[in-house]
This record gives sequence, structure tokens and C-alpha cells, in this order.
Amino acid sequence: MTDESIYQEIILDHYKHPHHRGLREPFEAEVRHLNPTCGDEITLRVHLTGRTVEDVSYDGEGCSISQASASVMTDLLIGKTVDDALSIHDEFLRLMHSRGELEPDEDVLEDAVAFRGVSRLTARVKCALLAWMAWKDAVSQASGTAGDTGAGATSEGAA
Amino acid sequence: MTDESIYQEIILDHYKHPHHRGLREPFEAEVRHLNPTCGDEITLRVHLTGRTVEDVSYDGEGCSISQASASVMTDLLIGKTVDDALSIHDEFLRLMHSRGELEPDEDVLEDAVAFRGVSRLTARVKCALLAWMAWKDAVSQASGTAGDTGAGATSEGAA
Amino acid sequence: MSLDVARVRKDFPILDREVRPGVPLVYLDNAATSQKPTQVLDALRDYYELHNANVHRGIHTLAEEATALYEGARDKVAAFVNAADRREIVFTKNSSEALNLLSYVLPLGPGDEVVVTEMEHHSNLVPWQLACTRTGATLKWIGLTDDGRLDLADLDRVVTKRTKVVAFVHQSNLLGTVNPVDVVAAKARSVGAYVVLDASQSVPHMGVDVQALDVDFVAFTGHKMCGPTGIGVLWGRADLLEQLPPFLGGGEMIDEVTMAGSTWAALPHKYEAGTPPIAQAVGLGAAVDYLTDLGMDNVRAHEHELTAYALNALQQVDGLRIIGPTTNDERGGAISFALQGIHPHDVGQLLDERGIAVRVGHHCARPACLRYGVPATTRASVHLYSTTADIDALVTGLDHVRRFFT
Amino acid sequence: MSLDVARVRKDFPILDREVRPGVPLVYLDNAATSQKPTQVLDALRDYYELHNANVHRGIHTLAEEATALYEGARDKVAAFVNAADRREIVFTKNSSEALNLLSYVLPLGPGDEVVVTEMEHHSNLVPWQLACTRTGATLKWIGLTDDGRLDLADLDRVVTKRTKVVAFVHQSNLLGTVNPVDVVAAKARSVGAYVVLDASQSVPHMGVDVQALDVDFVAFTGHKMCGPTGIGVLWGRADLLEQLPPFLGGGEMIDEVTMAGSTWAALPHKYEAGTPPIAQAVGLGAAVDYLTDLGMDNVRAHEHELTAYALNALQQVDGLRIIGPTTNDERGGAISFALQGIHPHDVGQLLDERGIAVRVGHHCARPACLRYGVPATTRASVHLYSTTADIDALVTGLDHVRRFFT
Ligand SMILES: Cc1ncc(COP(=O)(O)O)c(C=O)c1O
Ligand SMILES: Cc1ncc(COP(=O)(O)O)c(C=O)c1O
Repeated sequence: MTDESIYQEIILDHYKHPHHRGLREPFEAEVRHLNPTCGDEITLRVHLTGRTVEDVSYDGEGCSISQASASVMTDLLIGKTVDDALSIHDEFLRLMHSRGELEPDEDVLEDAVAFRGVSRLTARVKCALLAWMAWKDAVSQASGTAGDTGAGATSEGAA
Repeated sequence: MTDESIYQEIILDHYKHPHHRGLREPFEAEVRHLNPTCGDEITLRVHLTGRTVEDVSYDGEGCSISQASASVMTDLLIGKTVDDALSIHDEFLRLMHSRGELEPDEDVLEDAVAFRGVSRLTARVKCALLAWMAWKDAVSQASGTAGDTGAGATSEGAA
Repeated sequence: MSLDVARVRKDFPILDREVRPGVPLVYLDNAATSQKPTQVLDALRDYYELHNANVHRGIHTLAEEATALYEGARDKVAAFVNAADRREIVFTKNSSEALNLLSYVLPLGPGDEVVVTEMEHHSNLVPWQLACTRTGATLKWIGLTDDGRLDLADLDRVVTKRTKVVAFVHQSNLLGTVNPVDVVAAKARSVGAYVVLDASQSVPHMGVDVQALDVDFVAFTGHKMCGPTGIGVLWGRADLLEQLPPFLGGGEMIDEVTMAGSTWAALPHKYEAGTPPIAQAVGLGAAVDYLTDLGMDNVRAHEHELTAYALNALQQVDGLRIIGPTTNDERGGAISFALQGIHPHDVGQLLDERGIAVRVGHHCARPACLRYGVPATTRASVHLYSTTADIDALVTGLDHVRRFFT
Repeated sequence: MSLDVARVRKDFPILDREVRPGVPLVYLDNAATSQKPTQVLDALRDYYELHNANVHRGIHTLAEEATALYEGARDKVAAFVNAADRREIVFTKNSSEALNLLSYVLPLGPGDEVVVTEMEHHSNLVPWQLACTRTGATLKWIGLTDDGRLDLADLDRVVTKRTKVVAFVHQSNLLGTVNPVDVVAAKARSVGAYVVLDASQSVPHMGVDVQALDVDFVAFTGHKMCGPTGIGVLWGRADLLEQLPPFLGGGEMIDEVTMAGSTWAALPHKYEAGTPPIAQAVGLGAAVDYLTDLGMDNVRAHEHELTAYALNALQQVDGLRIIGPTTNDERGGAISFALQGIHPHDVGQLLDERGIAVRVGHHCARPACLRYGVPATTRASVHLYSTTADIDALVTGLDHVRRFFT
């Protein structure tokens, strides 16, 4: 592993020991996103309480980058207000589209700063974004139905 | 004009003072050939007596190469037997497809040896061949109807 | 700031060539294809020697680099013609493919009409003839005036409610005429037709802003704008390209494939099946950089001045008749002419003996030749590296041709 | 005489490249695209610096030279695949265009059936899906066996009197399998179907004789056979190509054009609308010369030996499963595999950190991936300049990958 390697210690830790993995109840929205190029796939559920992201649970297959990214994301978003979570989401997107040029804000992104190296690799950006796109999709569906409990809306999307 | 010029004295003479030009009677076959790329066009008639090429008459428009070639051709073919004329035709075709490599037989081709330079220029070979293709077409039609007099078969072809 | 033509010529190695020992090249066949500057040739060589890989989906370093270069070229081309969105730039093999693509994907059927003009290049005529044959639509066309312009009096008669596509040339490769895009496009828009512009001869010679033109699709071709052969461009409005069906199927243009059926990739990849002309896109990107550095306004001003000079000089030649506009307004630097009593083949051949390269024939615009009663013309056409010395050589050459044949 | 690989490698400048300082390139992505020898790059540069002009109908010296080079390249390609007639060689932009061309011009209608195989590259699958959608024909396919071969037991069931086209791959880019062309073609012939062979992966790696194959059409692509990007080839029987309708319309493919209608040029020009990929054809001609000088039998023998070495070495890697034939008969040098518990992206990325370029993904053959229950594979593929040292580097790299993730 070189210094430039995208496989930062943080990423490997999350990959080998993912946080918040597994699908849980209750949830207001469940989505399935996939990247047909490489078969990466995620099923993700969002549970909102009022304007708070109460839980994000997920399951799926994919490379270390997409798996670690999902794990890091749940750490960051669970417990935040939807607005704060959305602005973290936006900050992560900005980082991933920066081609390695952006100095990420560690206060906002915490462990997710480790993905800076991935942003240099256009072919891998999609992997890092898979979970985030799914979460955005789910949260916008859940916001429509926020407050309901039990099995919410389910949708499919391709990343 | 350089030594390599395709505009040999012989070709210019025939172009400025064409031999046997004009459409004459009698004839057994008349054909019209054209080269749509440059608008070269020839109408050509053949009159056979038995197996002799009694007359070849023609009219048309075109560049100096195509006009001179028609004139030279009539000099060569009129009065020959059809078989001899066909073998002169074949010899001329061989020369024109030789890309300047063939030493033409002056005994057979006479003034037509002046077209050797043209054979180096793939874009101009068609010009030199226009009249010859028309003649071959006409004579094969006339051979079918040889002996008849008056207005014979008329056909159109594109070179 | 104007064009330093002497410096520009140093970038084009072929301009130093002698056609035959002692006979330097005078290249006036630019409407057929342009020459290539060293900057473009270096970009091609660098690509192959350092970065060559297949693009997209590859994650190794070469594939990343090749993809960045290829997509970077798309950005450059998008900026060059001021596309609103890089996804609107589709790479094809040439203009002809771009126009054929449209002729296959635009919806047409019996009762529909397609309108072209009588001055179209065969590449913007034959595809529509074929499309009409396939679909039962009818082809109509706008005629030409004696002085080489579109006959706009035809416009209201020809473009009707049945018109679904109006496809026309920006600058004619035969006549040099620059057409009033705004007038034709406005009429087409008023009946709800798609507007297709063949900009093969304009993009290389003037600044073209696809948004300002208010058309739907624009086609142009790399080899005429100092780029490599083997690459062309279709620009189209994203919302339209998104709706239209795919044209060629294959690798890269798909999203999800099963034996039972497939879905399409997002723009622009939807219209780029198979391995694209990668090196050629990179070369075109370098050409666009080269032209942008010089400034398209400077290129245009230089050619405009040269065209004035040429129109004037040619009209002094005895027995020479220009086919197309004889004045220098709304025209580019392709000048077709007939020399009384002398066939274009002979004109072209004798000029070649003096190293002067012009084109003779119908220039893939046979209907316009027929319209002006000539089966063929001689055409001289300039580009950014052309000089008044080139025109002087041409005029002297034509005098020689006349003397030779009289 | 066998291949002097050390000498061959000197011809490919990119093979000396370091991916990162101190990390030399190990290029094993040859099924995606091949590298280019100096001889090809020199031919391209010479063309542009000395002879560049548009081909056909030009009578000036550059146009004569460019035409001679372009048509000379056709002669070389015709000889390379032993075509009976140079007119049977049509230049396209890539294999995909050649296959799409056929999918548009071969006559199909409701009730007709097209047969492909489950191992097709998307470029020989999606065009037929689109053609079936357009025409109302039905797509059927021959399945695969567990060991990566065509399931010939399917042949009699799938190919019937309704079959109008049988289109299949000569050598699979995913599995490496070389298919029994004779068996499939004989069955197709027995029902009177057109036989289309996708030879994109065979022509670059073995001597292919189109007459001996007894098929109707063959497609291949320049960039995989040491030639430039932007050029492909369609070979087709002259009598068939003569009968079939045109595909793209435009300059060069016509005989006579009027506004009311047009007639088509003779072969091969009928299928070459617009300015062709001139420089790219010249480059492909140089590539064909290069391969011919080395001898395709030598190229094949070298790759065959290397494939045996690689199959053996890879099977020693813990947890590695080959997708495709594990024996070296009737297979080429593209080897796909899965590494237990490790995603291909991670395999490819970590190998790249060591300079090793392999491809990961579905390799534009997603249905075959699905058939073998893998969404993606890692693929290593060799070419004439590959060595056992490349394979050794790969195997060491894979051991490293395994250790890294466990
Ligand atoms: C088997 C096969 N067919 C077709 C193609 C398509 O070739 P191209 O991308 O050059 O059109 C490829 C390569 O990508 C291939 O491997
Ligand atoms: C006006 C015009 N349209 C279309 C074309 C076709 O371009 P290409 O041959 O590059 O497809 C040309 C040039 O040949 C042209 O001059």
C-alpha cells in the first residue's frame, strides 16, 4: 500500500467491521440501488422521527469502497436532523466530485475524509456514492410519508 | 508543362483537332456513357460490316483526356476486324490499369501510347477509358444485330 | 490582435512540402480537408505512447488517464461551440454519421415532410432521401437564386404544418454561401419542426455558438478544423437527445443488459456505441485548443480578407465565372468557378503540375451544380494558414491554363 | 521461427512506461485494447505530415497519394484475412458499427428469428435486440455449458426454419472460449440463414481466413490488433453486399444524385459514407504489415504457450475460480476469474497500485456474467508482447491482494 493508496486504514476498518449493517424496523422508506457495471447493490431503509434521522439500515454487496462508504455514512447521519444530514450529504458529494482538489472539512465529514483519495479516480466515485444516493432517495420518499410507521414506500433505482 | 506532364503533344493535338468526331449514319448500335463525378459524357455509334468495324462516330463533352482518347481510339479501331479491335481495346485497358508500370506496345497502340502518363493518376484513368468502355458496349450490342442497317439499338450506361 | 500567418504556417509541417522537386505545395483544398498542426500530431502521439487504454469502466491508471483525456476533449469541444451542457456533445466518426444518426432517430412517417435545400452536401441530402424512403415521409427543398443564395421566397411555400424536420447547411462547401440561420430556423420553429444545421464548413472558419443559433442539432467534423480524420461531432439539445431512441447498439451505450432486453446509458454515452475514436477525440481537443488560442474571430477576419482578395483577383481572369456569391458578404472562403471552354479536370491537373492543390468535380453537391448548369466546377478554398501568395499563385496558374489550351 | 518477444517489446514505447515513479507498467488489459508499435505511429505521422488530403475524386498530388495509401490499406487488410476481393473490405469506425450496419441492412420482419449466443459482447447482442424491436423479429440464443463453452445441444432447438440470421462471437472476450465456427455455420446454412461472425477477439490473435470460415460477414476492430482507434472492418461476401440496401447516406457512397433520388456507388464505397477514417486506415495497414511480418502463427503460438502458463499459475492462487474454460484447448488468452470474498474492484485497484493493468467489470458481456452467477469478474488478457514475467507479476499481485483483505 502506497501513501496515495485509496485503501486508507479507516476505509479498511469500516469495510471489515461495518457499522449499522443489517435491515431494521421500523422504516418509512426502503430503496434498492445498483450499479450494473460492477454489480454493486444496496438495499437501504430510513426511519425518521419528526425531522430527525432516527435510523439508517442497509444490506448489500459491493467493493470495499462502497461498503465502507455505507458504514461511514450511517455513523455520520444517524441522529442528525434531516437538514443537517442533507448538508453533510452535499459536502460529501462536493468532495467526491473534486478530483482530489478539495481539502475536506473534517469537522463535518469526520471519517468520510478518508474518501478524498477515491475522488481522484473517476471510475470509483460511483462506488463511494452508491449508499449516499440511496439514502438521499430514501429520505426524500420518507419525508413525504414521515411520521408513518411500519413498512414504508419501496423503490428501485439504478445508480 | 513538365516532362512528366500527362499533356503530351499527341494528346493536345487530338483534343484540339479531334478525328472522326460527329455522329454519322449508318450504325447498328448507339450508346451513351457518362461519368457523373465530373459530367464527362459521350454518345457513340458503331457501324459494322460483317466482322469489320466500318465506322465509329461520337459526340460529347469532357476533359481533354477523355476527348483525345475518343479521337485516338477511332483512328485505331476504324477499319480493323472486330477481333483485332477488341485486342487493341484489351491492350489499352491493360496499359491504363498499369499505374505507369507497363511499357506500351507502340505497334499495337500507336498514338494511344501517349496515355501512359495518365495511367499513373487513378483519378484520371476513368476519363481515358470513357470512350473505350462505350465502344466495347456498343460493339457487343452491334454484334448481336450486325448486318442490319439504319438506326440500331440505343442504350445508356454510366461509366 | 490579428493572425500572425507566418508563425501559424510554421505549425503545419506539410506546408513546407514540395509536391515535386522544386515545386512547393500551394494548398487550396481546405474545404475538402484541412492540414494538421504539430500540436495536434503531438497530442495523438502522446496519447498512444503514454496513455493508450480503452476508456470508461477501467480502473487501472492508463484507463483513468485515457478516460480523463477523452472526456476532457468533450469539455473542450463543448466550450468551443458554447454548448450548455457537456452531455450534449456526442462524438461520431464524421459529420455524415452525425446527420445519418438524426435521420434514423427523428420520428417520421407517411404524411410528414422533411425540408432541405438545393445547396446541401450529399451528406445532408441522401440520409433524408433514405429516411423518406424508409418511413414514407416526403422530401421537399428550398431552391437557390441565380447569385448563389437560398431563395427565401420559397420558404413559406415549402415549410408547412406537415414539416417535421428542416435540415440545412450553415456554409455551403460548393458556393461559399453563409445561410441566414435565424430566418430559416424561425420559420421551422413556427411550424414545430426539428431544426438540423450542417455546420461542417462553418465551425472550422468562424466562432459558432450553438445556443445563440437557436437550432436543435448541429453536425461538424474534425478533419476540416485542423483535427484528425475519423472524428465528428453531433451537438443536440439534451432534452431532445434524452427522449429520442438509440441509434447504434453495443458496448458503452447501455445501462443494464439481459438477453431479454436492455436499457440505455445516460447522455452522451447513449449515442456512443463501442470503443469510441479515443485518440481522435484527444486530437480534436488539441485542435480546438489551437484554434481557441488563435481566436476564431481572428481566423474569420483573416479568411474574410483573403476571400475579398481572391474574389477580386479571380474576377480579373479572362473567361472565369464564379459559381456562387461574387460579393464578400455572408460568404466564406470556398470559391467555385468555371473557366470558359476548359474542363475542370484540365484546370485542376495543370494547376497540380505547378503544385497548386484545388478540387474539381461536383464537390458532393451535384444538385447545386445542376442548378447552375455545370456538371463540375473548380474550387479553391482557404484556411487560417492561407496567404495572398497562395491566391497569386492560383491566378498566375489559371492564366497559364488558359494560354495552354488556346 | 518463433516470436522474439524481447525485440517485439522494443517496438511498443508505452511498455517502458512507469505507472508511478518506480512502478513499471504490466499491461494485461489487451482484450480491451492493444498497444501500438512505433511502426504504426510513424505511419500515422507520415500520413499527416506528408500526404494528408481527402481521398477519392481529388486529382491533385496529395489527393492521389492519400487515395493510394487509403486504398493500399484496404489491399493489405484484404490480404490479411484472405478476402477473395478487395471490394469486400468495408472500413467502419469499429466492430460495433460493422455489426450495427448488418443489423440495419439484413432483411428481417415479423415471424423471422435472429439467433445469437449467451456469450456475446453487447456489441453483437444489443444491435440485434434493437433490430428485433424495429422489425418485429424474435431474438433467440444458444446457452452456455458450465465450463464456458457453447451448449451445442441447444443448436437444433434454437436454429430453425424461421432463423434468418445467426450472429456469434469467434473468441469470447470474457471467457476466452474459441467457438466451433464450422458447426454453428453449417447449422445456420442448413436453414438458409445469414452467418455473422464477430471476430473482434480472434483476428488480433490468430490467422483468420474469411474464405475458409464459410460465413457471410465478419467484423473486427483496429484498436485491438495494434492499429489506431477509430477504425473497424466489415468483411462481407461481395454478392451479398451488392444486393443489400445502403446504411449511411452521404458523400462518396453515391453514384448519381438528384434532389429527387440517388443511386449507389459500387462496393466498397456504397458502405463508406462521408470522409472515411483515412489516417486510421493507413495506421491499420501498418499494423497488418507489422503482424504479417511477425507471422500470425507465431503470435498465436506465443499466446497459446503464455495462456497455458497463466492458466496453470492462476489455478495455484488460493480461492481463485476461473470463469471460462480451464483447459488450454480452443481458447485464447483472455482469462476471467473471481477471487473468493474479494470484489473485482478491489482486486483491480490493488493490482493497479503495483502497476498491473487488468480489467474488472462485466466486460460488456453481462448476460454471460449472470449465467455464471458473478456480477463482475477480473480479467487478465495477453497479447504478442506479453511475457511470463507479466503473469508472474499478476500472480504475486493476487497473493498480495488476498493477504491485504484477510
Ligand atoms: C468480442 C467483442 N465484440 C465486439 C467488440 C466491440 O469492438 P469495438 O468496441 O471496437 O466496436 C469487442 C471489444 O470491445 C469485443 O471484445
Ligand atoms: C457542407 C458539408 N457537409 C457535410 C460534409 C461531410 O463531412 P464528412 O465527410 O466529414 O462526413 C462536408 C464535407 O465533406 C461538407 O462540406
